[in-house]
Parts: sequence; structure tokens; C-alpha cells
Amino acid sequence: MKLHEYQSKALLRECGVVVPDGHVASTADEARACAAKLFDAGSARVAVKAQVHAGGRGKGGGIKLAASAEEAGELAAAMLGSQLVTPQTGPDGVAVNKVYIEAGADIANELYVALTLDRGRGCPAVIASAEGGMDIEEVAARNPDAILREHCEPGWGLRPFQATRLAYRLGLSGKAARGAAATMMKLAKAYGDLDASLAEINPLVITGDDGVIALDAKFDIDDNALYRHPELAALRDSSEEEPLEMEAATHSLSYVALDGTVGCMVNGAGLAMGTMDEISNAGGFPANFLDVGGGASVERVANAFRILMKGERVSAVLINIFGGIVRCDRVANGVIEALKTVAVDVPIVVRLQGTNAKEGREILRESDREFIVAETLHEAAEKAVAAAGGGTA
Amino acid sequence: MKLHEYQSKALLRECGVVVPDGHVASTADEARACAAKLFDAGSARVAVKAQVHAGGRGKGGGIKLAASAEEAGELAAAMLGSQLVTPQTGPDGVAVNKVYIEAGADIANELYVALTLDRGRGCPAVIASAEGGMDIEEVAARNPDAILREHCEPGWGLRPFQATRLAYRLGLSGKAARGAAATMMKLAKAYGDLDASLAEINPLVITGDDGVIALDAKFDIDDNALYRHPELAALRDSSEEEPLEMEAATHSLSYVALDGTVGCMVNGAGLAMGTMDEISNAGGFPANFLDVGGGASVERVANAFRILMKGERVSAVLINIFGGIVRCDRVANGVIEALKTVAVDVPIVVRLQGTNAKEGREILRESDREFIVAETLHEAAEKAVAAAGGGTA
Amino acid sequence: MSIFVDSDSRILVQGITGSEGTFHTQQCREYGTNVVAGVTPGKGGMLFDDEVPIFNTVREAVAETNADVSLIFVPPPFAADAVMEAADAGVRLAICITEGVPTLDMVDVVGYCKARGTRLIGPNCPGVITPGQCKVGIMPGFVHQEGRVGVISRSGTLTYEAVDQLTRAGLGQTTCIGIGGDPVIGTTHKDCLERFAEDEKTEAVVMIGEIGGSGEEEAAAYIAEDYPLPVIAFIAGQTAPPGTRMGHAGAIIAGGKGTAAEKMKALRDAGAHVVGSPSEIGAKALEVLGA
Amino acid sequence: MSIFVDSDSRILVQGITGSEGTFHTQQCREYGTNVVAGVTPGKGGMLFDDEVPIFNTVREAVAETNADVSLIFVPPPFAADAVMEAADAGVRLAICITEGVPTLDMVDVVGYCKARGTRLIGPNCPGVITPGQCKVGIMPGFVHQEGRVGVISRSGTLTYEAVDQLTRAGLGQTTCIGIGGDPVIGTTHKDCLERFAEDEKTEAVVMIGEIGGSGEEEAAAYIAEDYPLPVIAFIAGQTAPPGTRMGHAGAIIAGGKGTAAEKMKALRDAGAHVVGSPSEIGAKALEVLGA
Repeated sequence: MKLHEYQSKALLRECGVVVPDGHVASTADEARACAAKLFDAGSARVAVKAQVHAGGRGKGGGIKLAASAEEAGELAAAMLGSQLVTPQTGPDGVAVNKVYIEAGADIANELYVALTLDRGRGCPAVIASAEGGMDIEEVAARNPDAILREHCEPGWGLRPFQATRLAYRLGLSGKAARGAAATMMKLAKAYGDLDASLAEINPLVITGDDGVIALDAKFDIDDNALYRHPELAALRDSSEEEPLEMEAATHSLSYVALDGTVGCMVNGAGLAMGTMDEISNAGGFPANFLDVGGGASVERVANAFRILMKGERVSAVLINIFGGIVRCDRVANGVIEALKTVAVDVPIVVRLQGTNAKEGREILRESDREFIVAETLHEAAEKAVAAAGGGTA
Repeated sequence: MKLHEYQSKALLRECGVVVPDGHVASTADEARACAAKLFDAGSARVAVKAQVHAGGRGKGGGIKLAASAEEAGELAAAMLGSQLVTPQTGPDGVAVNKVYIEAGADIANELYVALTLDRGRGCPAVIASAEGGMDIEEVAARNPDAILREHCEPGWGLRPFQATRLAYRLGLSGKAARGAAATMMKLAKAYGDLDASLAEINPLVITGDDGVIALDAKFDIDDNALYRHPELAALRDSSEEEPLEMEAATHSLSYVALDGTVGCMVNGAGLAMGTMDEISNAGGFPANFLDVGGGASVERVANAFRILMKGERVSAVLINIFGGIVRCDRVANGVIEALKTVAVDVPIVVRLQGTNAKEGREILRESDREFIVAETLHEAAEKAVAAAGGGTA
Repeated sequence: MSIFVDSDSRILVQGITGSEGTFHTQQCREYGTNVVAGVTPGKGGMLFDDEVPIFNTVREAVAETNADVSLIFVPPPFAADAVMEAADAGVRLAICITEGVPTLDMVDVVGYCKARGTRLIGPNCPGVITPGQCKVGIMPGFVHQEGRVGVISRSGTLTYEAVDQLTRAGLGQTTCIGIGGDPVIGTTHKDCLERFAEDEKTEAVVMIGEIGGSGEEEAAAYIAEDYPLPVIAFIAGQTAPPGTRMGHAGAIIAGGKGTAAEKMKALRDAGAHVVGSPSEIGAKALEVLGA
Repeated sequence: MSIFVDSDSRILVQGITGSEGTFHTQQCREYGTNVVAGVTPGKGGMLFDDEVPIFNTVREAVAETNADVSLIFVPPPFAADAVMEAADAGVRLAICITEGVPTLDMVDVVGYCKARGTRLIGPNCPGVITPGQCKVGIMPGFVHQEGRVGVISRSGTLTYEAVDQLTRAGLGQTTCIGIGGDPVIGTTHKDCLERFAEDEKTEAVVMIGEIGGSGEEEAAAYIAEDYPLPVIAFIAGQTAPPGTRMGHAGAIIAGGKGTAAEKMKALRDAGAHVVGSPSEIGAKALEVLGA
């Protein structure tokens, strides 16, 4: 689950990381009032920042500076309700529903600092770079040596000497080094305490008087750990989530919308990906990833149909079930029952394999509804692609 | 540093461990008022508990039950200002300055649970026993198998399965097992967070409805870690400390009063103990342990004289200095200078060894003050014991 | 021969009285697996299916039954602790089926198991099966057949698919391991490859990877060092979009890293037989090994 | 021959610019110790006494100078982190002089050093000296003399006392180790005994214990297993009252355990030559070894 900048900064503030004063606003009037407060408190200028999950906001015009409260209000008015297009959004962009109004900072130096999981090592790592304020993946691609790492080992976490070592390797010294090291320790603690999968400060700013300030911040939280952080779960911004994916999740289905024409319903995530690959090999394009899970009850299958048929371009459905503990004859019956409650007006290709596959196929062949029955996955994919009108994507 | 029961329970309460309602009182009137509150809140009886650091209070009459606020007041009046003698105090006992007035508990079962350092393993351990409410050392001596242990390994601490395992090994089940395990986890966390050297709940009570309550509690805090716990350092009850030891500590001297006749001043804790042993071997009795530390400046030596001469039975002083980095001639001069400011009216035996020992001895021999100069530690001890009037203790 | 488990393995089941634990323990026992103990705190002293003794703690279960492998069906909030308890009690192998364990819990668990010398398989995996000897997991036993090919996979049903093809091809399997679909797992592709290399009966390895992480690349680097067995590999998720989690917590192309194309290239360069489609696995294995 | 340090040891000093660090580094260098680097964060790039390069981090110091032993003079709040930094940077031996380190910090540090394979000596100790080769600590070098006896002690000046007696007796020392007076230490009496047993030049060991803990009892159990060298032992604190800390944080008879009498008995039963007085150490060693 992704958090917005303003939410992430509130968390950082609680952990003792210094962040500029700022307030979130949903209307231009609120934005103007927030900005006025900051100017009253002595800010020379304020930033107006679109609160969207996509990165690269600066490049898309989602971060602007204002020299007066009036100007801040105008900038907010222009941003709020608009679709912000950044290098990380699609061409349609994402709707801006909130802006963050923040005091300007005195920037002497911009660093990158983040905690993330190093999957190869199986533990979190601090990633740091002296090239702050940039897209870290670009930095990594262009100059891998500019990316510094320290690992948080199981049982030990990040030790102070590691944070200090990073600060010196970043070229800092004195007060700035101590401040940056302390910030990294706090960030690492927050990462662990909040079950984050990413805790990023970019840029971490060194001010003219060697202060250390988090100028932008981003937390991603491990969905599997939300059960122990109800306060974080409450921060979810559903306007940023894919509605179909959310609906699927409420039915314990794992669904991802894609832009092809063959709707897929598969049991198991790996097999679901494999089915998509097989469709692609057959010259077609999958319309979605959908793991219907282990049970494949009538209700689950019905929900799966309902969701995948919302894919606008779906012109055929491929059901691929490997019956293990689940028996294929039960799945076949489930599909037939589900189709009584959901209208599916495109051809349905079914491939059943494993326990009672033969019986399952028999049930489908004998039903009133017409199914295109296949034995192998390869055959199923070819038939589905043909049924969807060939390889036209 | 030892904490009182009432202080320890306040800490436990903060950590989420259930403790009976209770209030501390310094006068009988306060005690009566506290008891009245508890009776008003529904207590059937209250306990009046002397707040002293020594254990074995129950055996010494330091814990009494009252059936009314009036009775509680009377019991408190008798305890406050009295000298409480327990198996762990000397025959003079310790002064009772505060009592703790506590709601009575519904006791179905009494356990012992403590966190302490296992020096052999080099890590903390939970010690638990089904024989609660007793002196754990007695239990250990009588029935070692009744003492259960789980270690808190470096980096990992106490894991929930260990606490659960202890609870079942203690013979608990169901709600009581879960409650006891949860209490152990909280106690272990408190032990670590507070830099305790002992965190003891004895007895940990299982109530009739399988609740889990800490009925007595004791924390000892690692003195070396007090710098990072100013809130704990503030809890020190100096009325419980040996005044001479406290005075010594303010001068960075390590002093322990004993009841012999030969006052000792030595550099280094090991050598100070060895000197005491040597005095004992020579048939005498050391009056104190005193480590004057590395420097042995005039000021330190003067403070050391001042403190050790407060030992009432001191009838000779033995100074034993091994000059390493410190030169013995400097120490000799320091002793002579210090004696100008402190009156020492008993014979002083001096043994100097190591750097410039010969020069140091020469300085002492040539000074106005009469010193008994010895070369070996053995000789010094014999001379000091003789000077103190032989082996009469 | 086989790796990890065989007919001598003595299995204990943590969470044996839960609904998942009960069902799959019964399935494993029907397959012939030697389930010697169960653990559910608070149910110590009872019997599972009138035969298998239940204990309150793993230590007790191990002391009483000499169990050496633990199969874990404990819900996510308690799964990490359950694995640690197994490791602390000295079981040789812990197999954690549980899906949805917080990632940072697993970081600790994997470190703890390493320090104790306990091998962990999973979490979020179907388990391990040595056909004809021992099934320690939730896979359908009947698709498997004793044979010549070792199988390693990050997924469940996709593995059964591959296994089924191997069985139909008459090749059968030595041992099949589901290593799990989470970002942090106890045993990697490479770990399994090492073990298969030492197994006399394994003549080839089928390795099924997917997008996300770098486990397949690490396996490829290991294969490139003169790995003695032919490896048939498939990577799921060639058509998956970047930045999106595909079901498994670990199946995500993050920061442009962990694509199927990269993994396939690394494996191909290392000399593995990489197939582009999951339906080609059995045929490719047959081609490589001969009938 | 010697143990732990010799003329090839390359020493780095953590906290070299503090007052203690400065003074004792100079003393060590005067003794002939090869101090190759210092570490003080923020002073990287400077030189100590115009000769020894100072670095911001231990890793850098090790990379640049191949230091393999670290001598640590860092104040108590930072000492634990300093030892871990040394272990992380791969030094073979870390010697922590600092007194007053919180006990629970040391629990972590000792575990961390073990996991990294770094030997820690101390804290709260005088350090290690191999007379004539290398002094890595705060002991007065001149009382030592190259010779035949290994010395292990929990204390400072009492060790110098024993060393002085050995020197006067003409026996000299191979290596002298102050293991430290704290409740949790990195290297025990037993660890040192093991190493001395492997040292060709060491003909006997003087072991100085004190009240508190069970390190001496563990050493006794080890000596009882046919230890190849004669051991002369003294335990300080025969007259110490129970329950009272005698200077050293670790010198306390707690719960009736850790008395000098117990330790002396254990050592005597194990076959050690136990002396009742510190002034008898040299004479006893001479008696045991011959002139």
C-alpha cells in the first residue's frame, strides 16, 4: 500500500525526522490559507505539491513554487481536479485530489536515502546516494557506483556505525554527517516499526547551516502486515487504487487489468502468469491476470466472471484450472452454475487438467451453454486467441 | 541501583503488566486515605507493605493485611519510622520511610518469574518457577529442577514461543498460559528497555478467573546504563544507600565499608580485594574496600583518607599502590600532601611497588610524618595487622 | 534417492488442529507420509485422528517422537514464531505453507534458521514431495510419479502442471520442491540445484521461476559453473507489466529489475534449456533426457 | 611464540584522538607496537603524531592499512558500536579498554562478534601484551619480560603485581591478557587457557580470578580434562561480603554464588596450584617450573 507524501511526512515527523512545515489542502481556498500561515511564520516561498502516488511529479508540473499565498492558491486551483501526467503515470495521468502546501527549504545539498528490501540478501538495506532529487533508478543505470548500500542484518538491524559510515561516504562531515546518520537511523526504525517495503527520502536536504531536512518522502507498506497497523491501513487512498483490483480483493481474488482481449481465469498465480504467456505465444493478448485461488466455488467463479468481464476489450475467456485438491468436475459445475448468475456474452474456452479432468470436460460438453473445450494449455490458448478474433490487440 | 516495589510496579503498569491498584504513603494519615480509596473501589482487604530494598519483608513483618482503612492506618503507623529486620538486612534492620497500600488479590496460584543476566551464557534469561512467593535461591538450593530457564539470545531476545513454552512448563493452560506468556514478554521488553540487571515478579499470581497479576515486583537497574535513563536515575532512594559509599562515588572512588580494623587504600579493584585477602591471611581484618583509581592525585588520596577514616574501628591504614603508568614517587608526594589536609591519627603502612617505587619509599622515609614502609605486600599486611593491634576484630 | 525428505522422514505438523492443518495432514498420511506428531498449544495430550500425539510445544514433540521435519500451517500472525520454535527445537527441515506472512517477519526468521542450522522451505509454498516416499505439503500426490527429474518452483499449480507433464512423459520425479512465492524465502533455486547435483537418482532438473527478485539469475550463475545436470527452465510472467504485483507477493518487476526476459537470457547463457511456454516443459525434458 | 598478538600485529586505535587514546597510543608506540592507523569520525585525513593516518571509519582504515587488531578507547555510550564496527570491518581481534559500558550493550556486542568471527577482549580491561613484541593496552610495559609463563586476569593492577613477581623470579611472560572485570566479556579464562595450550613457548599459566560469575569454575572444568600445562591460580575477594559489588561491575557474590572459596576449591580439585595470597604467585610459579 502506497502512502502520499503528506502522510509519509507526518510519520517521519513522529519518528523525529525533521520535515518542513506543511499542510494538506483539498481546495484552493484551503491551500491559500495554509500558504498564508507559512508565510506568516516566515517562509520566503512555499511549494504547492500534487499528492498523487506516481513519482516524477516535478517533471509533470506537480510541484510549483509560490511567492505569495495568493499565488499558492492559484497554483492549487490549477492542480486540484486536474489529471497529472508524469513519467510514471499512463498518458491519461492521475487525478489530483489533494495538494500539500509546504514551507520552502534552504538547500545546500541534496541526497537520496531510502530503506528497501534487498531480496538477494534477504534483508533490508539502506540505499543512499549523493545524487539526491533525481530518479534513483536513472542514477543506478547511469552510474552504479553512485549508489551506496548498508544492510540491516536479521537480528541486528542498522547499527549506528553503518549510518555514520554512509554519511562519510556521502561526503558529509561534522554536524551534517551526524544529522544525516541520525536521520538514517530514524528512517530505518520507522521502516521496521511500520512494516514498510519502501521508506524513501528524496531529496534529503542539507541546509546552508548543516541542518538535515526531508524534503520529499514516500512510504510503501507491506500489505501482509497491515493487520497489525490499523492506523496505517486507514490511510489508504482508494481514489488512487484500480477499482476492479479493489473489488477483486474484497472477494479474495487476485486481479490485474491488462489491455488485451482474452480474459483469463486461472487457479494459482504462477499458472495464471503462465497462461498469459501461453496466450502471448499463440499470438494473442491477455486482458487480465486473475488468480481465482484454490477453492473455485460457484461464488468465487461468479465473482471472477463478473470482474473480468468488466475488461472493456474482452472478446473471449480462457478458463485454465489444474485440479489438485480441487476436483475438475466440481469446477465444471461451478462454472455452469456461475454462468446462470453472470452474463458472459463471449466465447469461453475451458481447459481442465488434473483430478477428474475428464469428468469435468464431459460435464461442460453436455451442458446447455456452449464451451470450447481444450485438453492442453497450448491448445486452449490457440483456441482462445482464435475466438477472440486472432492476434489483433 | 535498586528500585522500590512501588516504583517497579509503576514501571510494570506502563509496560502493560497488570498490577493491583495501589498507592504509596509516607504517613499513617496518607496510608489510611489510600486504603479508604481502595476499599471504596471494592477491595475486601488491603495490604500494607514496607518499602525497603531488602528482600524477605514478609518474614520480617513488613507486609500486613488490613480489613479496614482504620486498621491499615494503624499498621502503617507502626511500620513507618521503624527499623525493619529481614533475613536480608543486618541485625539493625533498615528504616521504613514509605509504605505501599495495595488492593488484595484473589490468589489461585503463585509463580515466580524474573529476567536476569545469565553470566555463564553471556545473555539475559527468564527464570521461572511454579514455586512462587518463596525466596528463589532457597527453591534453587532445595529443588534445582523447579527452576525453569529460557535464554534471550543476542540479537533475538525472548521469542513468543519461549514464553509460551515456559507457561506450559509451569503447568498453566488456556487463558492463564496466554496471560503468563504475555506478561513474560512484557517483562523481558521492560528489562531490555530499562537496562535492568534484575526484573522480578514474585509472586506472579494466577487469579481465580485465570487472570495474571504481578503481586510483588523488583527492578535493579544497571548503574553503567543510568546515563541514558535520567527518569530512572531520579528514582534513586538515597536513604537506602550507604552514605559513605555515596560520598565515595561522588569523588569517583569505589568504597565498601567492612567491619575490620585495617583501613585500606589501593589502586585497582582486583589489587584492593587481594590486599584485603592478604590482611586476612596475616590474621587481621580489613575495615574497607577502597579503590583509589588510576590517578592517585593529592585530591583523590585526601578524599580517600577522609572517607576511610570514617570507619569507626580503623586503627591502622594500609596503602598499597602498584605504580604502572602512575609513578610511585608522585603517589608518595600525594600522600604526604593529602595528610596535611586530613588528620589521620593511626599508623600508616605504605607499600609502593612498580615505577619509581624506591624513590617513593625514600620520600616517605624522609618526610616529617612517620610511615611504616614495606616492600612486599605480605610484609605490608603483617605490619598493618600488627599496627592495628593484631588479629582482634 | 531424493533430497530433503524420504521414507525415513519423521514429520510433525504445527497447527495440526486448524482446518488447513487437519485436511492436509490427513492427505499426507493417506499418501503414506510418516506423521509422528502434531503441535497446537493448549491441545497437548490429545490425539489427532486417534493416532498422532499432539503436544503443546515443538520441543516436547521432538523429544518424544524424534520428529526431524516440521510442516507448518500456522496463520500469518504466528507463522514466524512457529518457524523459529521449530528451528529452536532442532528440527532439520521446516516447511512453511502459510501465505501472507509479513516480509520483515521472514527476514528475521530466515536469519534465525540460518543461525540454528535449520533449513526452511517457504513460506507461501506447496511444500516438498518425494514421490512414492513422502509428501510434506499440499500438492496433489497422485499427479506425481517416482522417477528421474528434480523439480524446483516458486509456484503451486504451475508446478503441478509441469509435474503432470513429466509423469505423462514417463520421466517421473525424484523430489519436487515448491520454494514459495514470497520476496524472502528460506531456500532458493540455487540451494535446491546444489542438493540435486548430489542426488544420484536425479538426471535432470526442471526449474520454474517467475518475475521478481534475482533468484533465477543467481541460479543461472551457479549453473554456468559447470553444473553437472541438464536444467530445463521456464519463467512465468513474460507478459506481466512492470511495477505490478502478479498474485505472489514476490512476483513484481520493481525498478525495471526482475523481468522474465532478463532471467530467461541469464539461464540460456548459462546453458539451461529455456522453454517459452509452460506446456513445453515435459516435451523438452523428454528431448533432453531421452525416453 | 605468543597468543593473540605478536610483532606482526598491525594495530589500529579507535578513539585515537581522545585523551586516553592519545596517551596510551603513544605509550604503545614507545614500547615498539606497530600502530598503523587511528579512527575518529570527522578527523579522517589527519595524522596522529605526524605519522599514523587517521580515518573516519574502521572499514576504510582496514582497507588502507591492513590493520588486524583494534584497540578501543571509545567512551561508554559509543563503545559497543565501536566494537561492532571493528567486527564488521573484519579485524581479527578487538580489545576494548573502556570501563562502564552498559551490560546489555555487551550482550549484543559479544553475540555480534561471535557471529562475525572476531575475538573480543574486554571490555573494562588493561589489554594484551606479548613482552618484547607488542603492547596493546594500558599496562606498564616495563614490568613485563619475555619469558615462559602465560598470564590471564580479570583485573589490572593485580595483574601487574603478578607479572612483576614473574619478572623478578626470572620466569618472564609469553603473553599477558586482561580479560576484564565486567559481567559480560568477550574472552574468558577458558578461551585463553585453550590458546596457551597451543603455544609452544608457554610452560605454565598464571590465572587470576575474582569473585562473581562462573568463569573460573568453567576454566577449572576445562583444566580437569587433562590440561597440558601447570596452572597457578589466585582468586581475589576471599574476604569480600556477599551481595556487594567490589569495584569491578562483575565482582559480586550474587545469590550466594561466585564466592572465592567455591572457585578456589574447583581449581584445586582440577589440579591447579591455588595460592591463598597474591604475594605467593611468583614463588609458586618458580616452584612449579623450576628456575
